[in-house]
Amino acid sequence: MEPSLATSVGKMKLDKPAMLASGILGISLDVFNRLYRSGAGAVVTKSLSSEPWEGYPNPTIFSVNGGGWMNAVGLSNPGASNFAKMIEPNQDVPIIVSLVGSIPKDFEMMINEFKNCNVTAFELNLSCPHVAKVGLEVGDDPELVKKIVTTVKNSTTAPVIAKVGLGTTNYLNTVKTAIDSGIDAITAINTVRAMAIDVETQRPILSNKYGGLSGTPIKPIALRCVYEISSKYDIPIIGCGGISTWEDAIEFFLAGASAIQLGSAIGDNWINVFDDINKGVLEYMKQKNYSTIEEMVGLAKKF
Amino acid sequence: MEPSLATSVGKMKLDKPAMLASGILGISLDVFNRLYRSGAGAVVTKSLSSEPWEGYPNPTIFSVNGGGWMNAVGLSNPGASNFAKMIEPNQDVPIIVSLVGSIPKDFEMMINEFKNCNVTAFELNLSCPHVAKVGLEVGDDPELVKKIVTTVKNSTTAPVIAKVGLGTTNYLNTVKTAIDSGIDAITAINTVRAMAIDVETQRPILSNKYGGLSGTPIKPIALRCVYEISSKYDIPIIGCGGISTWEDAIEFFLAGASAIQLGSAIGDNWINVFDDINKGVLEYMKQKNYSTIEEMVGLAKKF
Amino acid sequence: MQRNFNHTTIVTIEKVVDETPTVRTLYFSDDIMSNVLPGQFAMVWIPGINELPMSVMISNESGKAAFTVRKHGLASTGLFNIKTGEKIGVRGPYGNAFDIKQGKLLLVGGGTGLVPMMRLLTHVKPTDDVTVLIGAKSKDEVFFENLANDLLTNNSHNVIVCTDDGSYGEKGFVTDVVEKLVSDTHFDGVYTCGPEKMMYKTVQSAHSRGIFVQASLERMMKCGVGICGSCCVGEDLACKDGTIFDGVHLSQNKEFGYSHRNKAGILEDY
Amino acid sequence: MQRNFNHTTIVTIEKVVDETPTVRTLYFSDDIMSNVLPGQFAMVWIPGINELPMSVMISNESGKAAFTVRKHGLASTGLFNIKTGEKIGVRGPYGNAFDIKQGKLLLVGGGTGLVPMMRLLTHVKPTDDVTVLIGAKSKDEVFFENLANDLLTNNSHNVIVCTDDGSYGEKGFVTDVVEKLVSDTHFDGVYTCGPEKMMYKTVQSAHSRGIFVQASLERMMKCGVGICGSCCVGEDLACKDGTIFDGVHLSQNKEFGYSHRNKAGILEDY
Ligand SMILES: Cc1cc2nc3c(=O)[nH]c(=O)nc-3n(C[C@H](O)[C@H](O)[C@H](O)COP(=O)(O)OP(=O)(O)OC[C@H]3O[C@@H](n4cnc5c(N)ncnc54)[C@H](O)[C@@H]3O)c2cc1C
Ligand SMILES: Cc1cc2nc3c(=O)[nH]c(=O)nc-3n(C[C@H](O)[C@H](O)[C@H](O)COP(=O)(O)OP(=O)(O)OC[C@H]3O[C@@H](n4cnc5c(N)ncnc54)[C@H](O)[C@@H]3O)c2cc1C
Ligand SMILES: Cc1cc2nc3c(=O)[nH]c(=O)nc-3n(C[C@H](O)[C@H](O)[C@H](O)COP(=O)(O)O)c2cc1C
Ligand SMILES: Cc1cc2nc3c(=O)[nH]c(=O)nc-3n(C[C@H](O)[C@H](O)[C@H](O)COP(=O)(O)O)c2cc1C
Ligand code: FES
Ligand code: FES
Repeated sequence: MEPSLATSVGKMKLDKPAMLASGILGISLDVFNRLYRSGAGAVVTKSLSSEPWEGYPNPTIFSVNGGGWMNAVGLSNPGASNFAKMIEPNQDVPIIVSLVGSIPKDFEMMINEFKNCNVTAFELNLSCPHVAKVGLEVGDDPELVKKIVTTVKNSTTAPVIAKVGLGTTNYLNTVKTAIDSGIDAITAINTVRAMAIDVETQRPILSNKYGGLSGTPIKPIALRCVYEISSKYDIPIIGCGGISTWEDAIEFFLAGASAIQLGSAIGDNWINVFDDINKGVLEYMKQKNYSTIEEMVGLAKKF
Repeated sequence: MEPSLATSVGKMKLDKPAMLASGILGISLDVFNRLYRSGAGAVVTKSLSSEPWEGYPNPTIFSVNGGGWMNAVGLSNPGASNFAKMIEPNQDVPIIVSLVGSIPKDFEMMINEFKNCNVTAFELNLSCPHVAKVGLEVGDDPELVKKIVTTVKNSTTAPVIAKVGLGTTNYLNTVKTAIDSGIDAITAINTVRAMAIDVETQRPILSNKYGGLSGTPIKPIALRCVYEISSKYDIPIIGCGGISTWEDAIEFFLAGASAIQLGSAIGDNWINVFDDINKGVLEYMKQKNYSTIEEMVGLAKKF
Repeated sequence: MQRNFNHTTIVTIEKVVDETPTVRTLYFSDDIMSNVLPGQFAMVWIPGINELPMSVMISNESGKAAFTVRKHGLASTGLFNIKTGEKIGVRGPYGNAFDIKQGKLLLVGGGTGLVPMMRLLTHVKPTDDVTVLIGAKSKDEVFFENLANDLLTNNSHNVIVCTDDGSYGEKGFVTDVVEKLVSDTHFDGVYTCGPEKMMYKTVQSAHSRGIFVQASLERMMKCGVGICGSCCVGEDLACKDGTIFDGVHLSQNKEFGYSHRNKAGILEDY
Repeated sequence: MQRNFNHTTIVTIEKVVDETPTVRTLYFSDDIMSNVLPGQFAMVWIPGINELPMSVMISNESGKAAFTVRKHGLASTGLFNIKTGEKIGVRGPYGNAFDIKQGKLLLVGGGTGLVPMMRLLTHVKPTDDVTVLIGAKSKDEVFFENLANDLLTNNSHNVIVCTDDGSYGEKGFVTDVVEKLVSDTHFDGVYTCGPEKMMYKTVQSAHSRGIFVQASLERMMKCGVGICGSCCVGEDLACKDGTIFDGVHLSQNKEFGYSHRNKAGILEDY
């Protein structure tokens, strides 16, 4: 029997295990459709805020000499309300709506905007490393995480995912707080706070100076986080960070992720990366005689 | 006038700005001599403990697909006493002795072992990410950092450097505690906790499972740490993490480092990396009309 | 170290030429940028100010390239004000290239949309018959007319300028001339770059008559490499799938000619 | 994706051959390992157990290679016990290669030190006159004698076995035979790999007579790539500067023949 690429992250079911990560190409329904057709199991939207944000001036993204990408887009987004209207026609695409905010009420209001939309899940961005008062500054504050997760869980029946990253506290505590507050799954990890300086002009390259490192450089770091979380807690995990090949995907499954997200790989290899990963994973499953993704999840933990 | 590569890190004076980082090739005086002749401004020893340690079984080091190196050597070292005897004959080489331990007394005893040695400085490893009870587990505990730094400062007149890394608390607090306790300089950063899994055998590759990521992948992270520290505190900084070219070196100077350390680049380009960096930095200084390294330190902060 | 095309390379501006009171061309040396394909663009960093997509302008000196910029908002004005000896950053080239047909060609450019047209002219065959249509509001906004004529000395050619106010060349909209030309003559290829309404009408005129036509689209571009999504036009990403699209494709795109996204990603009508 | 030589590649053991009660050869397919230079080694991962440096053994089938391992401590016993169908990891090849002279050659190997000697034999010219000295404690520890003879069928050659107890071949230490041979005859090249005392005497015998000699050094190796420092021999790093050094170099090295470092990096006498 042909193995199946279907996977479930808690109660969230996906046809394919690789999703588009938040913030990458994620502002238009037409593009979501295209990515879904090209093999993504789901798409995560850009992180939406209660008001539209222009984000930082350029340069906001560039490729790092030596590998990977750095960005400080500054969470530019059309705002939850505009965005919700745009995706209202959506029927087919599993869309995970990523939200960013500073207080529980922000999240509650935004979720309300999506009441007429076909939303597969909400992902709470508790981990953007380069915008003040949101993202990591929220994720690093356990009391706030608790309030936000609780509020969000009371505002929707859809699965709610917390996206964590490396901040100034132990991210494992954020994971624990989120779990205790009823979160359905964890996405790990966001970009890692970083910087690059141009030696000719002697300036930080990004207009925001600090940005987030993504892509291949952070893969080994993301993988250890998934392994750490899955070794410590019993919660569905979505692995994210530097995934660009099917081998990377398998590594994350073995470490304990039930599904994965990718962003930077699109900058390196364009959107056929989904199809390439799907094919490679399927081939691997045949060789190893697995019929479902689930069978491999967490296998590396037994050593 | 030919620019000078000499630099000072607080009261520590160096002829050249690039040092060998701790743990790399750092177990024999003969090799230190060779590295010094090949252009290193100083060499940092492997982190020494009060007793000899065999370290973890192999695999302890490998090269990461996609760039960089991962290691969990487990701080194998001959112990402070054996090591001190070995370097007693040293005359010429600026040797920075790296120490690792769990309690203040460990450090005090070790420093005592070096009383007959020509030691340029001591570096306290508060940041190894993969050995229990030492390294990061110490660095993440402010009370302990305070006690250790205070004890060490009372045990020696040589400059004392604290080496920090990304742990489970805010490393900037460790920096602050170290400064408040009288530290002379900060080295940032150590390796970043990471993992790799072999998809064929489905096992973590390192015998210790978790290891530390070094080399190009961590450069943008290390650079932001140097920039963060130098923006916040007035303390001499030694930049470390992924430096392999003269441009990298300049980036770290511009971010606020007065000197640099490198390790992984030796695995990639062998020991002529020191000479290459020295030449490139000199060329840059000529072009930009600097006569000393000091003139560039921290320039990127003005933006 | 091999050059990373996606990482900014710093170049020094060597010469600045005023084309009109609001348009300048800034020349610099860079082998890679000097050899881009017609239609390709670069991301141009104006240190401390912004980074913008810019079509790569030709230079008549080998190993050199240029940007021709119209002073508009903060970013483009920042670039416009760069002086000889100052530094900017470039990364790329990005985007696809015009598919250059042979025979009778029509190039329709407005404003800085003429930049890729000039490079296209350096790629035509001596046997091609080339018509260049230059649109501008008024006389003092006309530029590159001489350059177009110079580039076409060896060709049977015709450079026509239209100004909205009739202060120079023909009076009226360039798109009216296009409609007239394509209804009179068969062209083997029509190429356009400039204001979207101009391109939209040009594409309609040509495509409805079965003439091969390509337009180079402008959208908000933050990354230039297909990551940020800011440049989407329907399901296409202008930076990665384009910037050049042909009439067949464009006639199916519901946003082309009608709407584009602003800096926050909100769809706005033209 | 291009193979990263420094990252482990998993291979499956296809055949296991017992050479002696304590020495086995494990064969596997791998193009890169099948073509290493004589003297080069690999880092061999025995999953769940350890990773060890191993000289790469030849195979008579193309595209294949092998490791010949003596069961000793935990790690080598782990490798020794790998069965057909089981997997190990290999990275490399690492280290430099023997500089193979032409003419009269002498190869001196002890135990698994014979492994690089066998590959060296596949590189000799038909015109070379080759003497191979094999040292072993006793009869049942002798291996690769037939293989050496087979590899040299087209050469003028001589394979001499010495056992310490005289249970097979000549009785006595291989180094005594070396001393005798080099004092009688001029050799164009002497090559040795095996216990360090054996190599030390061999190097002395040859080098003192101005004969070109190379030895392949064994040291504790954790990384194999010149990072960890565990393999240092004086100021040399065996994995990176060697493992092969010539007589001129070795006669200046104060650690060769006398001391090596243990797992903690402490210098110990042989
Ligand atoms: C592929 C491409 C090639 C281009 N080539 C040229 C050229 O050769 N010469 C030239 O003068 N201009 C060119 N432009 C336009 C240029 O990038 C700017 O859009 C224009 O200069 C106005 O920028 P501003 O920031 O000064 O205006 P602002 O006042 O900041 O913004 C005005 C409008 O300009 C547009 N804009 C601003 N920033 C960007 C951006 N990063 N990407 C795209 N649009 C933006 C938006 O529509 C915005 O609403 C090109 C654009 C693209 C997409
Ligand atoms: C370049 C090179 C090529 C080699 N080729 C072969 C070969 O083809 N066949 C073969 O059987 N052996 C070979 N060896 C030796 C082999 O690597 C081991 O040293 C030996 O098998 C004993 O290992 P052990 O762990 O079982 O012994 P243990 O009982 O664990 O250790 C005994 C001693 O073995 C040595 N040793 C242990 N681990 C290592 C290590 N990682 N690197 C180097 N020495 C170590 C140390 O001297 C140690 O004290 C080679 C060694 C080197 C350096
Ligand atoms: C340009 C860009 C924008 C991003 N924007 C967001 C965002 O809005 N919200 C979020 O949670 N993560 C955002 N991220 C982080 C990614 O979702 C992802 O966590 C990270 O890039 C690591 O995955 P990758 O290595 O596959 O890119 C962004 C990343 C990039 C490169
Ligand atoms: C094999 C290896 C061993 C290391 N051992 C130590 C150590 O003993 N003490 C320490 O402070 N840092 C140790 N480090 C960290 C390095 O000193 C350095 O901080 C890190 O590798 C980042 O620099 P790089 O990217 O130039 O290698 C080790 C790194 C490597 C790769
Ligand atoms: S400009 Fe970012 S996707 Fe096109
Ligand atoms: S084995 Fe690590 S340096 Fe040689």
